Amino acid sequence: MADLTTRIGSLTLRNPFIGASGCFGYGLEYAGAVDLASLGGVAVKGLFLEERQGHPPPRIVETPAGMLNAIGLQGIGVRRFVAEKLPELRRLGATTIVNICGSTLDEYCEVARILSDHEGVGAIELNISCPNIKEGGIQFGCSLHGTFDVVSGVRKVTTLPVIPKLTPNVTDVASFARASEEAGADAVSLVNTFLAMAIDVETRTPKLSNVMGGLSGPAIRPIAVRMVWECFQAVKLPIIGMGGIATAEDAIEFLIAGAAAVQVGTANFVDPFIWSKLTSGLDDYMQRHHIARVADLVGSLNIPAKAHA
Amino acid sequence: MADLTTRIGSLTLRNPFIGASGCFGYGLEYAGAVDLASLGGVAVKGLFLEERQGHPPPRIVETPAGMLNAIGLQGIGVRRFVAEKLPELRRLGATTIVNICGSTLDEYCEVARILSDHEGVGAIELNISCPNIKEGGIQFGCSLHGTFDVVSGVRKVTTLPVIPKLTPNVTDVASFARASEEAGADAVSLVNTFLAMAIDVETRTPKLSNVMGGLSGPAIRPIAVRMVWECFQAVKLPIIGMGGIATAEDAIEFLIAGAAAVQVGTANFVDPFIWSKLTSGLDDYMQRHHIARVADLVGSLNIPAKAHA
Amino acid sequence: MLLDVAAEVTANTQLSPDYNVIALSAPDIARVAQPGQFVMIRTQPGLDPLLRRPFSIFERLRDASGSFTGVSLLNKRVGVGTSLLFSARQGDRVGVLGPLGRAFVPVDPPAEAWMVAGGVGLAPFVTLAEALVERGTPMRLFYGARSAADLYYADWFERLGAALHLTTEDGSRGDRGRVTLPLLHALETTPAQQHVALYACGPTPMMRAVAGAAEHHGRSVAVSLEPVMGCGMGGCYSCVVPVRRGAGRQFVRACLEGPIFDGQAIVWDALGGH
Amino acid sequence: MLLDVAAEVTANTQLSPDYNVIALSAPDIARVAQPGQFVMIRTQPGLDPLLRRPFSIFERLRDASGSFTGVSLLNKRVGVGTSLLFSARQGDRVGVLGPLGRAFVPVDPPAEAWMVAGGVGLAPFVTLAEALVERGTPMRLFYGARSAADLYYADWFERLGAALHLTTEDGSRGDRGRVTLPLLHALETTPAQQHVALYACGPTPMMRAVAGAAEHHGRSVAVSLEPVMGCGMGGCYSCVVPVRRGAGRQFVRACLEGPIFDGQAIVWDALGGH
Ligand SMILES: Cc1cc2nc3c(=O)[nH]c(=O)nc-3n(C[C@H](O)[C@H](O)[C@H](O)COP(=O)(O)OP(=O)(O)OC[C@H]3O[C@@H](n4cnc5c(N)ncnc54)[C@H](O)[C@@H]3O)c2cc1C
Ligand SMILES: Cc1cc2nc3c(=O)[nH]c(=O)nc-3n(C[C@H](O)[C@H](O)[C@H](O)COP(=O)(O)OP(=O)(O)OC[C@H]3O[C@@H](n4cnc5c(N)ncnc54)[C@H](O)[C@@H]3O)c2cc1C
Ligand SMILES: Cc1cc2nc3c(=O)[nH]c(=O)nc-3n(C[C@H](O)[C@H](O)[C@H](O)COP(=O)(O)O)c2cc1C
Ligand SMILES: Cc1cc2nc3c(=O)[nH]c(=O)nc-3n(C[C@H](O)[C@H](O)[C@H](O)COP(=O)(O)O)c2cc1C
Ligand code: FES
Ligand code: FES
Repeated sequence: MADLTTRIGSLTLRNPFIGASGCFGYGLEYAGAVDLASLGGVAVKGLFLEERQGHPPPRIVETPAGMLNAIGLQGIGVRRFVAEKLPELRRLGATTIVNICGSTLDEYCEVARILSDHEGVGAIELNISCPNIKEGGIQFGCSLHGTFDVVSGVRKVTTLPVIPKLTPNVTDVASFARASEEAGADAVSLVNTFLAMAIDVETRTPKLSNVMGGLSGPAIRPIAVRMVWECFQAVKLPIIGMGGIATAEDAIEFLIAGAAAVQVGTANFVDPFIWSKLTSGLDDYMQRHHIARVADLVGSLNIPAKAHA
Repeated sequence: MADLTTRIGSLTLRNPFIGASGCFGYGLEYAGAVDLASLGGVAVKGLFLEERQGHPPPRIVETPAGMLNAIGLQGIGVRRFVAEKLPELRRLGATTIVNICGSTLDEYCEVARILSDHEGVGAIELNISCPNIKEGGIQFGCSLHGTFDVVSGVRKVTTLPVIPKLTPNVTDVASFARASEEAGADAVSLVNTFLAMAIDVETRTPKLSNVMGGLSGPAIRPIAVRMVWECFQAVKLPIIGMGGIATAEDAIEFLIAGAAAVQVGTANFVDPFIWSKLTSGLDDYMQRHHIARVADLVGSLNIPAKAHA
Repeated sequence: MLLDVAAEVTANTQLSPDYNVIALSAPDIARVAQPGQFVMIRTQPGLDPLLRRPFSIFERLRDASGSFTGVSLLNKRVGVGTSLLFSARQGDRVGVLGPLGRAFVPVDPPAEAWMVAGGVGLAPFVTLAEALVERGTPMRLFYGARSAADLYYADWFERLGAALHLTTEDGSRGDRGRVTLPLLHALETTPAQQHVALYACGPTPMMRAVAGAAEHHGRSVAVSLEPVMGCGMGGCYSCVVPVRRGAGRQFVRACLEGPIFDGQAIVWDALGGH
Repeated sequence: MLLDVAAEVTANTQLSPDYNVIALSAPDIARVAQPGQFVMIRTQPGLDPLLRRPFSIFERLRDASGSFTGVSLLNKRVGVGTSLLFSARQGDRVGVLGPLGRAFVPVDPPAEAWMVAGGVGLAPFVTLAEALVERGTPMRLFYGARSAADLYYADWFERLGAALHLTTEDGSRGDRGRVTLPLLHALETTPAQQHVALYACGPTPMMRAVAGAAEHHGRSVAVSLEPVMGCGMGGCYSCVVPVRRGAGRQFVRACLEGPIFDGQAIVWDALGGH
């Protein structure tokens, strides 16, 4: 068995595989399918300060090799989370990454503060990239200043690792990674979903009640891998990569592109038993290629000189 | 039979279906599969002033519901095109849209001038969005000023319809449609491919010789539809929509989102006989829904008031 | 106990141009399945289609010796996934994840159990009927379809001892019209002191009508809803249904708190989707 | 004449754990196919896999009365598309687009035709051999594989009158080692005035070696290359092969100007991909 541990700032993960935020409930929903302690981490559904109803259905629609979602960040709010979910996650030995949202900078900070006061939070993932709600922080995530402000603001109020989650809906994602680094982030995670839409041609109405939604799944993987590679070249921060990972080979592609860990979302819907396949697949690969540690794989892409260009 | 004609500025197309640039050779390659005169138009492979070798293979790689390409704009150059290809395209009754590239603003203008001097060019599509070559105009396509300059520059040297082709690799594609409109474009076409990459995990090298390539095919359709809808709300210009169209229903989705015509690229590789299926599918749909003219379908998306939001 | 089985298709019986019953070898799922529970089906390997599709467990299959061999699905062809299941061949493999969701609560005698099924909505009632028979609970099946040819398994229910109230849109069998007609009649002619538990599955308008009629007559009704489901496990929040909570209402996940709901608790006006 | 046929799989003969011959009912394509031409195969409906896969036409199938019934492919399982073809079942349908590409030019007697095949590279030679037999051209088949079990159809060529020069990596049949060994020997022992046309298909290193040997002995060789092909029709420029043009070289589309090329014209150093 190769050494699958990987480090995200001060946090050491058992392996690089993390349940993606919004695709893994609060983690506990999957305790019957997988031992949460066997995962690298569990990124819980995005949390605001207060409870949220989210958008009316239909909230998802399948698209070629992907899906659109516009859940609208339905959630129980951070206070109920720390009271009702966090203790159980601790008991089960999960490494919990809490994905947080805010309508204002203050809300991000307040949510972060509350989380910092409780045992069992491994890291805070700043959702500044949800494409589905106006006040979902996307106005922060699409502006370099906004990104800098949220990250540095939250940085001040917590000692937990702070991981801004970047949107792919920008011209130059690497610049947002840089802004995050300058603002004191411990890592960056990418990508969130691509803003997209689907139309019912019979009714000529949008298929989602929210009109637009976020595209996820294997369809987006080649774009996400490119963005991870761009960020890897731009910053020293550890990167949590995601976007369409459905097999160990897909995950390895992200590691080679520069991700120190990966999140798996949509594929977990299709196969909630995917996690053991991912770890054993990575282990096999590393042994076959005589790679001792995940760190030796991270960013190991080599680009041949263009022989006949 | 419904009236399938549609207008792109001064140009009237027999139907909304155009062979996408770079996916249809110089059109003539497909004369054996489809009567070119039965198409709405033929957008030929991107042309520089001079011949180009393009990138070494491998130039494409299949991805989930899509493909990456980094052809590198191999081409015969505009002079050989007007001499060797254009006359035959005319003879076959094709409505020819010439996709042009330039390393400099002057080159775009020179290519446009040469085309304007020849009979049989229906419109000029400005490729300012090829992600695969540094000098492929992407530096124009990713900057609002660059876009404005190329469009207004070419506008001055030709009376042919000028159609800048927009890149999706930007934060706000609608602003590029606006810049094109202000610069005097007759229409805009979108989307070009999404910058992406794929890695061979066994060799840990990129699967494309060019490292990165452009993602096309059904995978990107929901993002492309969203961008067409955004542009439709932003400008009065006719829009040529594309990105992952593989069925008549897909094409209708673009028309409803605001496209006056569509291009089909990757799907033509899979089914070179797709064109009659597209036209008959659209005709059936329009008759079933009692839609007399394509114009009545364009941008007809209706967004229900959020009942229970 | 959650299972994911790469089940072999052991039989595919086409009942009509768009209905079929597909038998899947998944004994372990059959063993633990409760009435009205569902499974998430991966109709084909690969990425097209990508997501699983939810299906009620139709029958729990047994061999001659009575031990479980698998489950069957009553499938109606409406799109890509159900078309693949419709044309599946013996020996094909489909992924079966389950059993999932809350089960029906079968009533005990002297209460009567009335099942109201519209079209493919019959699916969850075979397992329920078997549970009711064990308890000796008197059963009625109100069952509506397009025409006689679409009233599948009616005779099976009759053999089990259920009183049948059949309707067809074309009147080719039973009463002509909606299944709610005989139901309303029965509700009106049944003395209030006779305890009756209603169970309904079918098109949303039908279930809504049944819930309304039941409420009017002071009867409870358990409805089996069919929202779009991305995961079936509580992970995605796609399957939410609006239910009354105190004064207001709340979106709850049908895959966890349903698909069986108290019909009176549903805010039908806000129930979008399917 | 280009055709796209939704062909039924009429037979699938598995020759080994990774080789099979799949028969497709596409009479019209069989009728017009020339030696060494290829087809683009859509292995399955839907979007996974998305692109067609190129395959040499292996056999042109005839019924008892001698009229064409379809084509067969010699398939080697290497990835998703070829795996689907490997496990395809009778009655399945696959899309067959073709025939495509330039054909072999069969030589006439007294010239001899030498075919050099490595593994699945045998595929284009059945149709070539039939054309050569019609002309009465003397044939030799140099054919290398992993082991005896992988030397498919060798006896078929022998019955057709071809002189066999077989090699296997494990020596289980014919000479042990590379197929280029007997070829080199034959080239050396054949008098220069005997006109010989070489045809080669197989792994790129093999074809390159054959081209080198042929050049060394002043013989021409037609190679059948296997670049990745996105469309097979000249639309995408993905399949380019570097060929000498005057002083320099040029990327030409293998689907239009190939897949058969003059081995001497290829710039082997610049031939990437497969
Ligand atoms: C708990 C539950 C039990 C069900 N039991 C049965 C059953 O026993 N027999 C049966 O034939 N059908 C049943 N359905 C409906 C069945 O899931 C859909 O018909 C099926 O998902 C359609 O998939 P498709 O690919 O053919 O259609 P498509 O339109 O191609 O599917 C596109 C997307 O919409 C979803 N979708 C489309 N129609 C429905 C629908 N009516 N309900 C939920 N999701 C839908 C699909 O799951 C998929 O995600 C059940 C649904 C639920 C929620
Ligand atoms: C003109 C021509 C004739 C051929 N004839 C035969 C034949 O008779 N029998 C046979 O078994 N194979 C033949 N091949 C090779 C065959 O096309 C590939 O093995 C096949 O495309 C692999 O597809 P896959 O999905 O199994 O592999 P994957 O690796 O999953 O395919 C991924 C992509 O790479 C391409 N690709 C992968 N390997 C090759 C390859 N060796 N050559 C070209 N493209 C490749 C695929 O087409 C696809 O686009 C031929 C190729 C060409 C160009
Ligand atoms: C249904 C759904 C809900 C999601 N909710 C959130 C969320 O609350 N917060 C967040 O940061 N990302 C959310 N995401 C994005 C995922 O975490 C992930 O970034 C994206 O889906 C790409 O990964 P994938 O292709 O593996 O799904 C959601 C994605 C889906 C599909
Ligand atoms: C192989 C290939 C080559 C392309 N070459 C060009 C080109 O030369 N000029 C251009 O503007 N777009 C080019 N494109 C982009 C297409 O015209 C189209 O914008 C894109 O593929 C999306 O459409 P699709 O999903 O239908 O293929 C190319 C696309 C592919 C797949
Ligand atoms: S289907 Fe995903 S939460 Fe219910
Ligand atoms: S395969 Fe597309 S040009 Fe040759």
